[in-house]
Amino acid sequence: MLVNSDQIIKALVETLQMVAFSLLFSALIGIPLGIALVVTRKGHLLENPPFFNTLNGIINVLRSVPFIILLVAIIPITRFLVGTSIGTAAAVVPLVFYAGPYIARLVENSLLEVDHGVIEAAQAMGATPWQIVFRFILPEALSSLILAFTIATIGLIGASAMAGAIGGGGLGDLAITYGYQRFDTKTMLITVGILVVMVQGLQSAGNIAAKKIRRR
Amino acid sequence: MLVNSDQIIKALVETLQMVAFSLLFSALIGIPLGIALVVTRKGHLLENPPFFNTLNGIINVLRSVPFIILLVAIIPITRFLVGTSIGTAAAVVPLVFYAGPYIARLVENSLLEVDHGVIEAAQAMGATPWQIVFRFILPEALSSLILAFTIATIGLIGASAMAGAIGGGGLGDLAITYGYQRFDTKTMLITVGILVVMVQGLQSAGNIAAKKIRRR
Amino acid sequence: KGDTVKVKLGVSGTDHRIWNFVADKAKKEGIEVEIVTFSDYVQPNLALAEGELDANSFQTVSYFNAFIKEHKLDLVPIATTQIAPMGLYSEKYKDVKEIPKGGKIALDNEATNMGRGLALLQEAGLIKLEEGFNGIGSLDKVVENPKNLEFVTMTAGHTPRVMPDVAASIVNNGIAVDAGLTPREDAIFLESETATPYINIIAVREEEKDNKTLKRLGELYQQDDTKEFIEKEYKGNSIPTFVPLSNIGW
Amino acid sequence: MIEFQQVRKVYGGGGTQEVAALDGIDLKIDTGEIFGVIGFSGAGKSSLVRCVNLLERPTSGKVIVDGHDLTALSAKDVREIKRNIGMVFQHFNLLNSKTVFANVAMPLILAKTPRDQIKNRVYELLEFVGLADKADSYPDQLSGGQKQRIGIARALATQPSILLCDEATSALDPQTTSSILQLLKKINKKYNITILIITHEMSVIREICDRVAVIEAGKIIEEGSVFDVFSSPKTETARNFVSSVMNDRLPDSVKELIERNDGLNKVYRINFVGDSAGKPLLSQLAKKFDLDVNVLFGNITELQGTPFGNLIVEFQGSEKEILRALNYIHQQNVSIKEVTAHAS
Amino acid sequence: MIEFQQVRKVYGGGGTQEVAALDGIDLKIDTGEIFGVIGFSGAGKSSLVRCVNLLERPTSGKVIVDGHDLTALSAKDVREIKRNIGMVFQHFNLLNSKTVFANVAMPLILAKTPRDQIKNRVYELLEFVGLADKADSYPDQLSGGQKQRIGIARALATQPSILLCDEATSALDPQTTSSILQLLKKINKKYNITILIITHEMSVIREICDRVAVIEAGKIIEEGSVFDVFSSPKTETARNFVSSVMNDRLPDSVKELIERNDGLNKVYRINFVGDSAGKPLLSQLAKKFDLDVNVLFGNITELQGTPFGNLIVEFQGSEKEILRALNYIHQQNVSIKEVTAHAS
Ligand SMILES: Nc1ncnc2c1ncn2[C@@H]1O[C@H](COP(=O)(O)OP(=O)(O)OP(=O)(O)O)[C@@H](O)[C@H]1O
Ligand SMILES: Nc1ncnc2c1ncn2[C@@H]1O[C@H](COP(=O)(O)OP(=O)(O)OP(=O)(O)O)[C@@H](O)[C@H]1O
Ligand SMILES: [Mg+2]
Ligand SMILES: [Mg+2]
Repeated sequence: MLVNSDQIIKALVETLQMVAFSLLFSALIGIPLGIALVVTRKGHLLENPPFFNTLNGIINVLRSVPFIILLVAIIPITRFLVGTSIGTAAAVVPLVFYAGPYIARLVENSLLEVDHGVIEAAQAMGATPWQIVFRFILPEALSSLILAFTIATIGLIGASAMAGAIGGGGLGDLAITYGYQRFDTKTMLITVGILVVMVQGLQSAGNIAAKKIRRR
Repeated sequence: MLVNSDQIIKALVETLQMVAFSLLFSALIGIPLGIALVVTRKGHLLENPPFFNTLNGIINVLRSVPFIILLVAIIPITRFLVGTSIGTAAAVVPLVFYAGPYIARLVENSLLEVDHGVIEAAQAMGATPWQIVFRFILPEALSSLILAFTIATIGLIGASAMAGAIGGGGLGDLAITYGYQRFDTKTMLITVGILVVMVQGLQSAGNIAAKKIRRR
Repeated sequence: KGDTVKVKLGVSGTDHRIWNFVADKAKKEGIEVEIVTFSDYVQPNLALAEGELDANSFQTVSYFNAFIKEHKLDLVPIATTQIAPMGLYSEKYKDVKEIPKGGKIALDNEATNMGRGLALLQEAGLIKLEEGFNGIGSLDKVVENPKNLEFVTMTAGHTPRVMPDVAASIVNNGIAVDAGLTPREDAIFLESETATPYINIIAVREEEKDNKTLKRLGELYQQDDTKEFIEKEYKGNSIPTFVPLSNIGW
Repeated sequence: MIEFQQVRKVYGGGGTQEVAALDGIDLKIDTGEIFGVIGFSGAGKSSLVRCVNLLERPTSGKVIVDGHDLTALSAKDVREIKRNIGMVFQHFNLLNSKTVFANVAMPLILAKTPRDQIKNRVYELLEFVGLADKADSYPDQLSGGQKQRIGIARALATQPSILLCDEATSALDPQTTSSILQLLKKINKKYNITILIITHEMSVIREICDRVAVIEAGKIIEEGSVFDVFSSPKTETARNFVSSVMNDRLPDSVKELIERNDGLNKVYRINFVGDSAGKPLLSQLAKKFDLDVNVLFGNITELQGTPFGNLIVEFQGSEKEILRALNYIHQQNVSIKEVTAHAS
Repeated sequence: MIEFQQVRKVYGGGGTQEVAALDGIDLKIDTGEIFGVIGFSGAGKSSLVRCVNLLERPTSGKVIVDGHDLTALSAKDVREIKRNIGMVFQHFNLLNSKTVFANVAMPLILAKTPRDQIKNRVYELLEFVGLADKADSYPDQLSGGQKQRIGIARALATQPSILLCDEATSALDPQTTSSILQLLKKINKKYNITILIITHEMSVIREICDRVAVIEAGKIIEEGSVFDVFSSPKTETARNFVSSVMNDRLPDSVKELIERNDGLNKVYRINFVGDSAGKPLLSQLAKKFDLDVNVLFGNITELQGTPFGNLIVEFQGSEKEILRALNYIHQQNVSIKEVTAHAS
């Protein structure tokens, strides 16, 4: 084995940092975007076709660009935001650009499934669009949202491996550089093993939480 | 520009082939798995915790492995299935391994949102689990499924760019190898532009179809 | 005219210029070269060993040696091609000596390239590697690091892009050229031209090492017009290096 | 006050079939009134009530609430008005993700009511609808009628000045219905709130409405005080609705009796309205004339405090005596009509 | 035949509060019978009916359908039995993604009925529920009552031998209700199908049921033929339900009259059952005794072909005469009871 346990622990910490921070920021960006995609579409609360089309388009563009290219394309932004384009912190920026629009789509899909009757009840109470979203639509979609976020987080873990490509480090990077490029099967197995445990834990937590909340 | 239009057209065709075939096969795998994840969970039609846990676990493992590692790990399978481990056809296999479990999760999330009353109506009619799934749950979830598949297909386009690692070719690979590795901005812009158009078209089609089907 | 013979040749990256030139020559002799492009350095060797390729041409002999040893592959080189000197580049400093204590050095994370980079840094007097360094890079091979440099590893394509964020980057030749750098002028330190481990080769399966077609391909590569083509196209940033295999230890 | 001016609501179009659910509605509901709307299934009742809080935007025409033309107001102003309108939905529309407590509390939360006040108010409402013990349950743990009661509690939470009830008691048993209607009447009296009740149950109309409109195929075909509509329905539809609670359709046994009429007895329908019900008419007939009066069937009830009803009676006696008796009855200002085999 | 043996159904547990929705139900419904179940909201009616097709699995006890203990059968056998059971859901449970036609056709499709037969049958059913013109609409384009009618059509599609109706007419106006009930009665007669009707509307029970059970807090508290329960309800709950249709609660005007009793008049409730209603009792009283009889309020109707009702009458006359009259009435085998200010 070419790596020692310290390196693995360091990589684990890096992965956790990358995923946690990028999840946080992409949720902060993706949730409002997803909400906006829902409420500005035709026939909805704040119908606004130009806004919807623009937003929809931007998200599509971001979703079209292969990750590695996205990573390079936004280096100036990354540098502006974190002061450098390398390292774990810098990896968070492209991950957010990758996961933000992705989460927006997942959120959009979940929110569209909310029963229209509930929204009508909210409108009848004179709730503001803001209240309708936060007091009615989001709580009603919560269970589906949790599963969507589980899916997105696992996707982020995968993407974080690629972010290792720019010196972000992390378990995925360790698996690739040692396991894949240096044929260090043991390192690969260990790192992938840790990833599997993480994903398994995450998915189980997501399932349990979603089940608890889903009132059916 | 380092590439000519023939190369771009070839890459476009490769991308379309890769995405179309891998979408086809991952849907063929992902939909049944997604259905199985729903109906075998606790309290559902064909409750079967051991089966559910096994399936859930396998999907988690596949979802945990970074794509590039997955690509290598399944080379024997690829070779067995397509007779070679390189080229566009060979790229389809790891893409299916990547997208199949992913689609399963998206399908799972969509199906779980189907109104329980409809399932009860089906049960009361004496429908078989098979009929319940195909005649009731899937049609009711169709609109959400369409959006889920739109999300998955766009994800596949992104992943197909990585398939360049095994000589799969395609637009994403062209963008990466020329745009990224060779600093050929023009090629990158053209290829990404084509990808954007593809994604935009796909998403619009998805939105329209989902809206048409969503009876709300 | 006899039947054309097909040869499947694996390359990595996108630069087929030389091979397109060679393939044109080969075609006239009834050899049809199909170039298969890979975007990484692992698959072309594995595919060759499995018989899915007839030859590949993308790697240095050093990488090749390490790879076949690790994987116990029966591959052999049949000809040398060129050498592309790796360099140390910096946006901030004009000389190696100016690199400050604790400065960051961007390095390709791929094993042999990293080894090559570390060797370059040793040559530049920045660090010292362990006794009998085998050219396979990993950071624990560094035994002395007086400036306490921090090494940041990443994919090769990224090393020129992060130059604003680091003290200096070690950049592969091909990538440096594509990134708009001129190794001979811009590098603050360049690999010596005789770095034999980094001579590139054409590799084939052992049992085919006497295959006439493949041998002929090597010969076509080593002809003078190819040499002129390379020198003209690459303006000295890629140096045709046609030496006997024995020079590189085969 | 709620006023409809030439309101039309057309669903569909653009490919799908057009349905004119409301077809030129003119209606005025005064402040403090309890107004009922009846009509067959699909007549347009829900569409009508949903126009009052703009859940459906009228295709044309105006809906004026408290002097404001809703369709002309800004979204913000409309919201302001809606805050003052409570609505009980036909399909409940509860939040499945929230407890019963949170569902009822929702309008109060939206209105930024202080927390402790919310708690008191919600328990008061739940107590009233008899579901205080279900405060922590979720809607999917409730029976149909329980859900409906939560919907009612929610609509009342903010003490709105207008209450819209779309089949608010359709899932409730008579007692629960009655207690809910009593409450509505009480708050109507106490706070002078306007209540618009959509229902297909005439008993609901009878129990609490002041005025009633009959809607059919998107048009108001009859309108008037409950007493007028019940005592003299002008349209066939209204008559049908009235008879559903007045129980004045002849049962088969009576029909048979009429059919095998032997000439010696005749069957009459006597309508009592107001005072006339108070007079011992039947016994006086028996005393004054040589005939027997037999009550076959019928119903005397009270409508808005006035006795009201009809009886199907059989007069047994000679034709002459019966004629004399009829004469007498006419003098008493009581409406009487012979029932033949072919009329109902 | 449907038989419940000591059926208990407990919801919740494991953290949440336990609710015993059914608490030891014993019930036998014969083949070809129309059986009604009434009860307050939340009494357990839906839970009861949902046990018949195992939508709820009893916590304990047995549900026996056509001789098979459902809880002991394999899933496949249960499905086989369910194919023969139609169900109308309280909340309709239509497929939103399918047209009205497809919704009604669904049970036929499941049963692999040939395509052209499906078409005929579905249009026949839609015609019947009055919605043939909505065949291509989607459920979200329907009114509440229209949805319910689709649910009814769907339940009848395969001509099941058992029909379960959970508040199948709660969203329908009286006429539509009546026509649906007539249809149920017709198919019951024609195909001898067993119908279990859950309702809170006593008028539904009165109109078509043979027998009725009253459920309260998960227990059957009364059971009997419709006639028996209507004419002599044994429990307070049954009495309440009966009075909801029999209109026998005293209106305020009558109560006032009783309260300001001046001693000269007395108010009685006379119950007519069967033949006694056919006699000209009141007029004979007037003739035979020196008193005036005034019908204040009341109701005579027909129950399963038998006249049945009660009248609140006022006797005006001397105490002696009234006593004599009462005596006479008792001899006629008619039940009479004085109404005092404190009894209802
Ligand atoms: N899934 C559930 N979890 C917990 N409690 C439940 C559940 N379903 C029903 N209950 C409770 O069981 C009792 C009986 O419910 P049921 O639905 O059988 O009543 P019902 O007689 O049909 O009433 P309604 O006329 O209002 O429809 C109610 O108190 C209800 O709250
Ligand atoms: N969204 C819609 N799209 C198309 N048609 C509709 C829509 N909503 C209602 N309709 C139609 O409009 C008519 C009136 O519907 P509405 O819901 O107002 O009836 P209703 O009087 O409330 O009936 P019910 O008593 O059955 O609830 C019906 O024929 C119905 O099919
Ligand atoms: Mg309605
Ligand atoms: Mg119920």
